[in-house]
Amino acid sequence: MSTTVATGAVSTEKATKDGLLQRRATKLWQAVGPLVIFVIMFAVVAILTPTFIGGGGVTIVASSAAPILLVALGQAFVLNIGSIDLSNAAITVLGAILLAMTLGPLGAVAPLVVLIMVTLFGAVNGLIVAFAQVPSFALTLGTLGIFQAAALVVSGATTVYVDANLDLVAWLYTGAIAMLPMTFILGVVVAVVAWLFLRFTRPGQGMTAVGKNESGAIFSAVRNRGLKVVAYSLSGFMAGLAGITIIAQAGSASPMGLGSDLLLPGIAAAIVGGTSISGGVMNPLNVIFGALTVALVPIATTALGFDPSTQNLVYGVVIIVVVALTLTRSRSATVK
Amino acid sequence: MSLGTKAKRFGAVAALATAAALALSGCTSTAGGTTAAQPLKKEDLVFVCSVINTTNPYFAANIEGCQTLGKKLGIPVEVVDSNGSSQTEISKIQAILAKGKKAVVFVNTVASSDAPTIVNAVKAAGGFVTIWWNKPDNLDPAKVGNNFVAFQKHSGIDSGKCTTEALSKAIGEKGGIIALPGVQDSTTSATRVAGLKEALATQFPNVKLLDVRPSNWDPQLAYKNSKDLIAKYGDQIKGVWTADDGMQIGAMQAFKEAGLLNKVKFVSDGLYPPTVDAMKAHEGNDAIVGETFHRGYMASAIGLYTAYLAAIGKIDPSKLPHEKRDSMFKISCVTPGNLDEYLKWDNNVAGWVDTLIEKGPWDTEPVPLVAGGPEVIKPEYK
Amino acid sequence: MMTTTSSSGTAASVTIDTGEILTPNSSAKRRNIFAGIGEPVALIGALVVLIAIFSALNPRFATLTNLQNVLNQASLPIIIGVGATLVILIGSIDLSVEGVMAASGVAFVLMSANSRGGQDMGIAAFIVPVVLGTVLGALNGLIYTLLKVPSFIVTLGMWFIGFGIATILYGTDAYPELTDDNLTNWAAKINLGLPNVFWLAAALVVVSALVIRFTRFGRAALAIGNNEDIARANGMPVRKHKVTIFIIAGALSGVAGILATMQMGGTSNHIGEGYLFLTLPAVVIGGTSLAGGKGGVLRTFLGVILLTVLNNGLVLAGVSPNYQSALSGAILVVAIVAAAWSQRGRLRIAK
Amino acid sequence: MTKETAQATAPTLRLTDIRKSFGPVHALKSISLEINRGEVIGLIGENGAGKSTLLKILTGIYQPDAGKIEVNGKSVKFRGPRDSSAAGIGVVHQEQSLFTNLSVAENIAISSGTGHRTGTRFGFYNWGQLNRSAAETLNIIGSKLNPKTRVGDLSFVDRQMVEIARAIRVDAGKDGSPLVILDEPTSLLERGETEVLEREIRKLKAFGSVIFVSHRLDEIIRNCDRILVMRNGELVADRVTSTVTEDELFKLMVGHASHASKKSRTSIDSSATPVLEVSRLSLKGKYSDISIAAHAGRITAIVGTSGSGREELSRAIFGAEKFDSGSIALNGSKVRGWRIPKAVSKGVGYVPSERKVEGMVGGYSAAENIVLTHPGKAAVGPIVLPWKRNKIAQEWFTTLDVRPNDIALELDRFSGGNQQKVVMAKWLNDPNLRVLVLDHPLRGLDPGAAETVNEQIKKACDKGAAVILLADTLEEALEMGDEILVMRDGAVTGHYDMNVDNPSTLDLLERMV
Repeated sequence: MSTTVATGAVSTEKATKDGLLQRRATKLWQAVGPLVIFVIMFAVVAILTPTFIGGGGVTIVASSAAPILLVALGQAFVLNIGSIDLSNAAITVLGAILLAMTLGPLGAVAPLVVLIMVTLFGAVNGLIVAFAQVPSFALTLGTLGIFQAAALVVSGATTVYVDANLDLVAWLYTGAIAMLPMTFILGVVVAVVAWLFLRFTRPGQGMTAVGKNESGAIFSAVRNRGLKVVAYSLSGFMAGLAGITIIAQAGSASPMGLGSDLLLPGIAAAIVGGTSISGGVMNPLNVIFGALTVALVPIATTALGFDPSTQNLVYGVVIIVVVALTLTRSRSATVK
Repeated sequence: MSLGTKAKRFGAVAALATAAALALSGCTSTAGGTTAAQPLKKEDLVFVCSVINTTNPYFAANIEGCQTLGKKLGIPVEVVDSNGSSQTEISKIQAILAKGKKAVVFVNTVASSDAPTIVNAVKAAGGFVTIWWNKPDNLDPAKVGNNFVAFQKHSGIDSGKCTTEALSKAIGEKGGIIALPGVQDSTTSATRVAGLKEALATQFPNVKLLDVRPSNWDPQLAYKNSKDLIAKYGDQIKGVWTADDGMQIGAMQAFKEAGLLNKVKFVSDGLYPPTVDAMKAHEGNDAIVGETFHRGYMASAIGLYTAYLAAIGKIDPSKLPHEKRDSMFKISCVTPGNLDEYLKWDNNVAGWVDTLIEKGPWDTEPVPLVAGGPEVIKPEYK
Repeated sequence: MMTTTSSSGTAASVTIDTGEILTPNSSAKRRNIFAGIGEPVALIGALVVLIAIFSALNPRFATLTNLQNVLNQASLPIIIGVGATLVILIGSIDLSVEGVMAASGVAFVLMSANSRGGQDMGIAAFIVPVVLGTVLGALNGLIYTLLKVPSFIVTLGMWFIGFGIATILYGTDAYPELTDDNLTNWAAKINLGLPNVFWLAAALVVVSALVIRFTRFGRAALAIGNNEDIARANGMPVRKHKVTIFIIAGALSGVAGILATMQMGGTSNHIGEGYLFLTLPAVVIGGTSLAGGKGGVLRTFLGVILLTVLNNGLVLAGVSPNYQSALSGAILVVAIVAAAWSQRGRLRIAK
Repeated sequence: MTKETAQATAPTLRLTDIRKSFGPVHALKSISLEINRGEVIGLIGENGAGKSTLLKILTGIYQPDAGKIEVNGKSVKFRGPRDSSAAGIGVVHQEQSLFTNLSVAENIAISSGTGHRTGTRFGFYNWGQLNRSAAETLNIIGSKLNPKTRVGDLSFVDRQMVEIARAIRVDAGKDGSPLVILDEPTSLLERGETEVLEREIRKLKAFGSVIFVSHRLDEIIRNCDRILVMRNGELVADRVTSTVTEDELFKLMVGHASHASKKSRTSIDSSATPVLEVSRLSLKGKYSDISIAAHAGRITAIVGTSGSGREELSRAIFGAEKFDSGSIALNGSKVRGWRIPKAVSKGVGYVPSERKVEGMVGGYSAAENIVLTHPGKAAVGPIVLPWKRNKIAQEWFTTLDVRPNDIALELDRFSGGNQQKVVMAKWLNDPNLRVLVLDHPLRGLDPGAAETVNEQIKKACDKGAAVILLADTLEEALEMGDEILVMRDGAVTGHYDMNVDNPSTLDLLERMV
């Protein structure tokens, strides 16, 4: 009898060891997968089109990734609590329009005012989701329509130009550190702060807990409703930052112009960056590479000289393949 | 269109009164450098042809024009499909710029606000760009420098006037019409609508504009809106004005289904192949009574050729008169009667491009330069 | 070898007549019989109110012509909504609708008699695009179930893939128009008082409602949406059902692509634009739960009609187009908040 | 004829040398057994002994690496659950496995074969036939449930009836005898409800065989003809029930003797204010006029059937559910706006019965779970200090002997008993713990883990907390409680101070029903 027990113990120990190795490998891939995939893709482009890097390829990818990154970070916060925000790109456009209108008269206060407003827009989403307990997909689909209409009405359905003080934000697009435009640096800074917030603060940990198991979180005294409002407010805030980068880039905004198409790239970037669409898994640092990858694909297909008619096809395939590669799969979870 | 009106809507009234006054001078100070760069060599050049999508007949013609010119001049052509997205447009253009060859760029911008970014990127890469249709009013090629060779367009107001005249006359200068503009924040659509309103106000007081339903350049939406408007107005609708032929396709389909195609007249802008076919077939008792003539291949070829001339040093943009930097090209009014004389170019794009190369970008029939911009919409027709 | 089945050895020390405990207990939990039809009733109520308001605002609203018009416009979203509802019933989502519509629409027009010339392939012109939709739907389902990639992202990718296929098929030639008037007129042609395309949509709704109600497959879909793990543990072919549902959704998108092309008399790869964000709110307003397991195609039918009536009524009432999306959005918000309001609770989870 | 005879004499189930490994772990090492028609077999073993692996092989979820399965004398291979149910093996799962959005009849039919009798011919539903045949099946087990009722609207015990009906229905299309596996069916049931279930087991013997898996040895002895004991993936004993005692079985299971803890009851210090004072608390339709005074260091056990209102009451004390009238006071001061966060900040803790859903955040590591609610030194204000967190978690792991000893492992991956230890640690990490509400804390735990959890409950008492315990069994209540409240239909029907009174289980039951 004792021998059986002994072998049993040994085999269990070995099993945990093997399991541990496998778990470490999975965790490592989770940690670096999005980075590796981006680097490989970028390397392929750089090798096949050597002039690309010299021609400022890095800057181009980073500057187109910047607004995507900002909305993706906000989206990731919402995904992390197990919800979704379909209205964030509409908030970006509305924020950009508001900034274009106020930058002249209000000067340096304008970005602040706009950021407060968009944060409140996000908070409204969050309050309804948290307190009316409605499915976020449907709710934000509804508020998406409302924000779009607001953008049309506020702008008078036309392009709004910044009439003065553009310099206050323009440096974000024109300025650069080590080939990386300030808009992108801003996104990275936000991502790092978000990472610290998620990993090292109780509200951050609470949000992830809500995403992993909301009931369990509630019974552990995590303030799930408040955290949902915070997550949506952050989504609104970051959408507003994206709006600022748009003004920095273009000096004007319009309801159907720059920023209006950020919703899907934002979601794709968050997910390619390893964020789980069902909640509870988010690494803001990986979202950086998610955004870079999503921004890189159309640039890469162009740089590599793909026929324009094939570029949509390639984009679709790449998104699916990359997500399939970086996805965190737990054996038991139901995939929806 | 003035900043003051917009500001009022937003509510900050008082503070903006002064700001509005400053509006025109407040443009960003991108150095108006006129430093004559070294002329570029032909073999270093690449043509970039950026369109909003590749399947709309107008954009398809844009591409055809770019490719024909590229072939004539022996310069490779890269096509950028923006897919309706400003961000995609900008990053794809930048990707081509990054590949190192000096780019000669024609851009049909997705939104006006894309223009500054594209212009700056091309300038930074040492390329030359001509923008078509949409740019911010305060983005002046002369202030940007030689790399922003020109902004070019056909007059939207003229287009609106020409089609409205045809429509009003066809319905006997009285009765109701409906209008289907394009995307609401598009200046192209807005100027065409302004032309429509101006013509009605000044020439046809008895023609009543029943309803205006923006249809986003989308045939499906135009179809739906038309169906709803038919339900609303029934046979009060004598004429249909659309801002482009894509929407006209949808509108005509709706009227056809309602059995009204024979009783209603249509006008639009662009003279797309389906429109040509419909006119030739006298569809619906000659339902289409007016169109404007301008061609995608002409626009792109003129745009690229202008930029090309600047690139190889044949012209010095800084020395060009204002109307050649901010240009409006002729738009012609086409009716079923004079249709054929305009269609002759379509069968001989290469021949037309030869004429362009021979006569230069500003003097080629049927689209010679007629005026300088910017095109200003009078507030009452907004 | 056989053990006797005498129960004397296991006689319980305490015998209780539990029947009396259980009965009140189970009836206490029995739900109000009105709860089940609450939402459709509210929907129909809202529809009646809207119709009353719009009729008052414009007498032309409540006419047969406008009814035909509304039903004609509602038909495509209904057809797409049937597929979307099935997919949502199993707890997944299909975003690929517009891409699939584009691919099938372009394939259809190029295989029919059209202005670009080419060959009229007759019946094949209908079959091939639907097969194309089926294949894309099958890819959705297979990638989703085999690689465990969330349906949201698979179908997002497939949206672009379908659109890409359409772009490639379209090529660079002129806009292709259908040259056969029988095709272009078919959808809106009135038969028995209503447009053909509506009869088709209605037939699909009825068939799919019957499938959900009366077939093992339909019930399994509800079961999977309720709890996939249990379905699997019960030996249900979960993967097969899921793939089948995505195939149906793909095929229906394919059909919708053909119909949209017929309605327009021609097509480009933008034929599906706007349909997704029209249909999804309709499904949700109808009361189908995005979490899966609850809802149905009849509800979606009502949801589509409600939104179509709203948009139509706003045009007829002359409301500025600037406010149109806000009103649809606000109605969606009000609808879901109203639906969820009574169920709020400290411990309730809504995602 | 001969074939039939052969089938009649062959055992319902025969396993020969079944083996199953997961990587290097031998979950099952050569299992051989026979189950005859009409037999009720008890299957016991500690968590991880291999019971669930064996059951998963029998239900087709796992395929054995080696060995032979014979059903009614015929060798079979199960590629999936479908094959197993086709062979007549039905299972009543530990955690209920019904579709709440479907009707009773559908749930019963869902795993049975297709055919006229089941009302699901050619993939189509014949609702009339489906409902009739479900009613018949329900009738066999003596249930009067309406087959058209939506399962989501049923009470727990009624759902269990549906599960049993479904399990015996696997064989509805044939004449063979079904084998019904009851996988800890009683662990979530109240005592009265268990009686109903035991009655059903006896009925099943008339036409089929039963494998009854349970942690409750008394139930096993009461209901089974023969008992199989598993340990470390092996069958270590096969005993006829009449020849064994509970003690013997316990030894066979755990391999060492049990230590029944004899203890002295904590008495009330009558001068002290009760830590928790519930006064005349009422919730319409659930309970009314409940008053409890819980003192520091004492365990108040509440017993009652599932309709008694004790669950709702316990959740009200934790702030998870509302109450209509009455009040709750902590240390003499009445509370207001009673919600979970507030209750927790005042030192109330709650171990829910649905551990995986409510008790923990499974995707988080054990360490994160432990400090999620009361970080103690692991957080300075809102800032979390991971190294301190890990230190605290490691201390708890050592104290509670949590296995595997890996604080970074997701809590999902621990066994039920070890998860419950972590859940306990989450509340015990509160230095100011005043009230600990425990809803079935031992549910689904093997005896070893149960012992550890009980020790921690007592430790909480020693630190001055008042414990409210909703015990699994009356015996557990009697053993642990310093005070026992009996509830029936939302009212307190009995109150015993265990220092003074010595009620028997029968006394308690009398007041429960």
